[in-house]
Amino acid sequence: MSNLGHTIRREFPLFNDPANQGLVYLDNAATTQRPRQVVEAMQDFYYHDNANPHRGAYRLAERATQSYEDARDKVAGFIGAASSEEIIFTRNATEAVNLVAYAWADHVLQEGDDIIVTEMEHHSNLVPWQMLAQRHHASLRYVGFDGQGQLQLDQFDALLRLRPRIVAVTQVSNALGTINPVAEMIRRAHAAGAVVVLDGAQSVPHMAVNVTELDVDFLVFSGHKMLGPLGIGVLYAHKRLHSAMQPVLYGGDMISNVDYDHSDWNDMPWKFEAGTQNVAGAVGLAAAIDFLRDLGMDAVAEHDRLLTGYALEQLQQLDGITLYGPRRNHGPAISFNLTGIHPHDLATYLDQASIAVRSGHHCAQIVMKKLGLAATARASFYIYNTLEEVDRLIAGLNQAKDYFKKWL
Amino acid sequence: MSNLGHTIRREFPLFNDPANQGLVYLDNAATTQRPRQVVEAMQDFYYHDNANPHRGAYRLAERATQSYEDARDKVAGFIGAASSEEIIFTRNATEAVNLVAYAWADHVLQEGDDIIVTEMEHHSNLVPWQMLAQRHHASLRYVGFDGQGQLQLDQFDALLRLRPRIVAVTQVSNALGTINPVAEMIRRAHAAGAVVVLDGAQSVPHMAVNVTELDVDFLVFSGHKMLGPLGIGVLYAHKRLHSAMQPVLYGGDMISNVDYDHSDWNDMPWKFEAGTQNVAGAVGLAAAIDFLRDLGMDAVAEHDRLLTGYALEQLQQLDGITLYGPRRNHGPAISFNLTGIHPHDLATYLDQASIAVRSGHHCAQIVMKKLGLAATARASFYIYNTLEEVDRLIAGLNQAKDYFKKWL
Amino acid sequence: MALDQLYQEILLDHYKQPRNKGVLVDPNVRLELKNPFCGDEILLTLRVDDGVVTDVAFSGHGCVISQASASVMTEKIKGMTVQQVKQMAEQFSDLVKTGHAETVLREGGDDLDAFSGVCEFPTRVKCAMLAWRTLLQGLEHHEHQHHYLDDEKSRATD
Amino acid sequence: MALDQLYQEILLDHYKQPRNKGVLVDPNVRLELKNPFCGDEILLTLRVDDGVVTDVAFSGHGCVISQASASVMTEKIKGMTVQQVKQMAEQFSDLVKTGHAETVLREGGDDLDAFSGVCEFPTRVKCAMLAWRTLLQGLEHHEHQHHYLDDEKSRATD
Ligand SMILES: Cc1ncc(COP(=O)(O)O)c(C=O)c1O
Ligand SMILES: Cc1ncc(COP(=O)(O)O)c(C=O)c1O
Repeated sequence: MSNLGHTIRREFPLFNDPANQGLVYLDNAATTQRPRQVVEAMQDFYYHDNANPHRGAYRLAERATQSYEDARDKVAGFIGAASSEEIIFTRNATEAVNLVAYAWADHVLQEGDDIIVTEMEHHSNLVPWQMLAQRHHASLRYVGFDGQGQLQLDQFDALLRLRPRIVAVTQVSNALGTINPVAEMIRRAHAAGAVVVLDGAQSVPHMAVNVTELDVDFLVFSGHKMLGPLGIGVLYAHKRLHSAMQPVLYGGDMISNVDYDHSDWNDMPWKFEAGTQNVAGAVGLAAAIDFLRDLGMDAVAEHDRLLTGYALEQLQQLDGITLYGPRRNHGPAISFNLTGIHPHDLATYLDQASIAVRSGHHCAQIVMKKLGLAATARASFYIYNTLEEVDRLIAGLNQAKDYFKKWL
Repeated sequence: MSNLGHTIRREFPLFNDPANQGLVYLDNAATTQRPRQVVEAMQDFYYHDNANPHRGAYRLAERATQSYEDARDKVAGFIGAASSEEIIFTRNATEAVNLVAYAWADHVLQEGDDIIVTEMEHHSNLVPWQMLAQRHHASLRYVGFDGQGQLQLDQFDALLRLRPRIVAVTQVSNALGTINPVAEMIRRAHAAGAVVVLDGAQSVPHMAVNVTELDVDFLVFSGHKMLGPLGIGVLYAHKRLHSAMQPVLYGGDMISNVDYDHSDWNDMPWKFEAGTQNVAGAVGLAAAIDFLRDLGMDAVAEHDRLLTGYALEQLQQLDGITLYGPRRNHGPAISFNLTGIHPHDLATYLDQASIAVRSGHHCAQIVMKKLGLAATARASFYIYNTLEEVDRLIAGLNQAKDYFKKWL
Repeated sequence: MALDQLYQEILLDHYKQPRNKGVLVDPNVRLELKNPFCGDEILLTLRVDDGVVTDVAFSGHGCVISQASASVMTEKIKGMTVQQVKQMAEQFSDLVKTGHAETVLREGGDDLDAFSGVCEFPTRVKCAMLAWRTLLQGLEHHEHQHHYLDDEKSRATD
Repeated sequence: MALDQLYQEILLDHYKQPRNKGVLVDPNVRLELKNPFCGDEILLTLRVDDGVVTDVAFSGHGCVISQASASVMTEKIKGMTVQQVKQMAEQFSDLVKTGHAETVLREGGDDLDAFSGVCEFPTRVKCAMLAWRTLLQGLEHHEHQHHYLDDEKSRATD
């Protein structure tokens, strides 16, 4: 198990590039690398089956359509959706959240309604709701988190008493590493009559997520954070919401009939996919799912846990470190700071040692405000990382402390 | 010159696939095939430079950012934009039109305003305006076309007297093959105080288009119709419009500051690019532009003209054929019907002879209504097509006539 | 040649002399559907009395496959119960997708069998199914309405 | 080591003992900017009298590069004309992007030269430029306002 990182690395050509020799890539929460299986699946599509899907009466177009719809079926299976109709392809998780806001929420929200988010949301699952609230004079309410980065569920319960229309919450935080008890939260939200939008950008890549078991209303995630290509994301929309959803982007396949003064729409899910779609992206995402399934999502989660546990243990021993987020049950993104070293300077130092970590607010400025910080450094792991790489990180941090000593 | 198709074909692996042996691909108005240079550019990005752009303080992220912004510069140069700020990456042309509607038009349109479109628009440059008009109780007005598929400019002039807010027009029709006099139309529209949205989906791939010379306000096009990848498109927005444009999708890079109750936006063009972008797609589009520039857009246009001219000449000689669109100055998409053979049956027959043509309404149902048709067959050419392939098409049509004789 | 498997003589017959072409004067089921990708349209009118299809007609335009399929369908379903119709639709769908079909269709006989070649032409499955999809949706609306009326009635007598 | 080129001793000095840190009591130029990608913030206050920067202060927080750059900048521009400041900003931008700079900067002297190592770290260019971008935008607003006031005045005397 601890060897997963070693054995699997070979499949990722980026790590074999001489220019990236010795690279310790620890920015997986931002985007992952791609195994050759994913890139080759896209290449195969372009070199053998490429055509504009859905509309051609010739065989090549049929193969393209099949590739696209097979990818949709694969996504549906991967997250346990009841039907492929519930899978809408988007550009990324961000667009998927916005689509929920424009396609559904704009049609049901009323003045004075409440929308619940949490203080640990990524901007992508926060600002769309902020703007929605502004458009409808609705109230945006925040569930806070405690010193361990855990959501304050008593606040959540109190807010549910307002009978909010929408609850938008992330399953795993990219800034704190918190894994939220979303199954329970969904149950309570539903009991209060709310519709739940789950941000799976950091969960779907790392653990088995089953929308039917969760009984979630909407789930969003991005292909590029789970070995898949850039430019493809997913909105899962439970069938019960379909009739209340209206198209947002118009043109191309999403249409069934156009007349001079009005038009009619195609069926789900195509009515939300306007214009020529990123078929190669969907094909690449399907290949990524195959890759992850071959490993098994439990093995993926186990590897994350191994690395994260070891990293937390080692990091804690560094003098002058502050770790943000939970002590236990920590997701694979670890935010921290070293006293007196700005995370930006730290990242530059580590980069010179070929260690790629993120520094900044991680698109979670509310988290930073709450912690009274401008920025943190963040190391985030995935299947190709190894325990030795964690050691490299720790060594790098020790050297950085030494280097910046005189700046303190 | 007449050999361009032959020499260039080698660079397109799809044509070398045994499964596609002898394939005559004549559905280029729907999507083109990709040269290996484009697919390899994307692969190179994934295998050497992949990271989440804009936000990382490490070198890999810097290379990713550079790749993305270089691609933007290349697009700007290709269409003669004054600055890269004017280039917004989208998923496709369809999304780009919708973005104009939501980001700009929704903020300036007033009840009773007029919007001019033409009867030959693709649904993607029609339905967004139809819906915009519905939202604002504005009037959508159509410029008709004559028996030769030419816009009726006298109608256009008459409509301009209403001092419309918006004129949306395609430069080249995908359904009729008409090449519209857009330079002159833009001049007249500006004189009437209108803002012009130009649909370049069928022009940018086929001819030199210079936004500065045209002085156009907005231009949209898709990468996949010009040798580039699926999942990447472009909105050119003239600088003079920027201050009136508001973001549509929220989250990720498009933000500069987030607070509990409000947020501020990043600068142009990023403020319209929410979430992680399709960097590989942009890189692939840049490679496609390099490929086209190496050929020279004049050579591309010349090759189109050669094939289109020859095809029209040959098609005219077929008994029972009806050709739609202009007699002369015809773009590289040719719509036609054979008496008594439904285009869908015709496409199936041709497909059996490995000739891929499109049949249907080509997402231009108003054109079909106007012509009193349900559908046409369409052959559309690009740089890798040859005169021999036109001969194959003609032979195929003759055989089809023979095959379906008894069904007449 | 595969093409001859698609364009069988029986289809030719139905295409040239479509059965039940037109519009019923007094239908209680009426639905128009469009194949969004080729523009083909069909208008189906039916009379369903006591759960049995007593009359049916189709109009519209389209390719050989969609027109012949509509013609064959109207011929087959007349006199059938709604239940039987639904079963046949499912079997027909299997047939055009896979080339094989179950027993009910066997009883339906030769004219339906003539669509077994469609499975080699996946892009044409939609054409073959257009009339049947219209039929199923029309019947669904009808049942809905029916139930609704029943409900109204029962509530009225409450 | 390239890192030592970035983190030069002179920067250390400015970072540990920032010059002109604080907020002016009576500024006529005031602007706050944020580096959206790292969260660094700077608040710049200036007095510009008759086209000359007579006083300046900065506050905020950020990395070594952005803080040292702000400190050096405030030291350099005091006493300069707005025109000179703009020229220097351009030169400085060249310096941090390419490692080379033109004559004006030479006259500016050693402390600015210490930023020549930034060019090896493209992701840090934004840090080095933050204070200067804020300055330029602040001056632009000021001029705008100024012109506007001038216009008002001339209209008033018309
Ligand atoms: C004239 C025209 N406009 C717009 C589009 C839409 O392009 P896309 O599907 O790439 O968004 C097309 C392509 O079908 C087109 O031909
Ligand atoms: C929790 C979370 N939500 C949403 C997103 C947005 O993903 P994308 O940029 O792919 O749209 C991210 C990625 O940064 C994330 O970490």
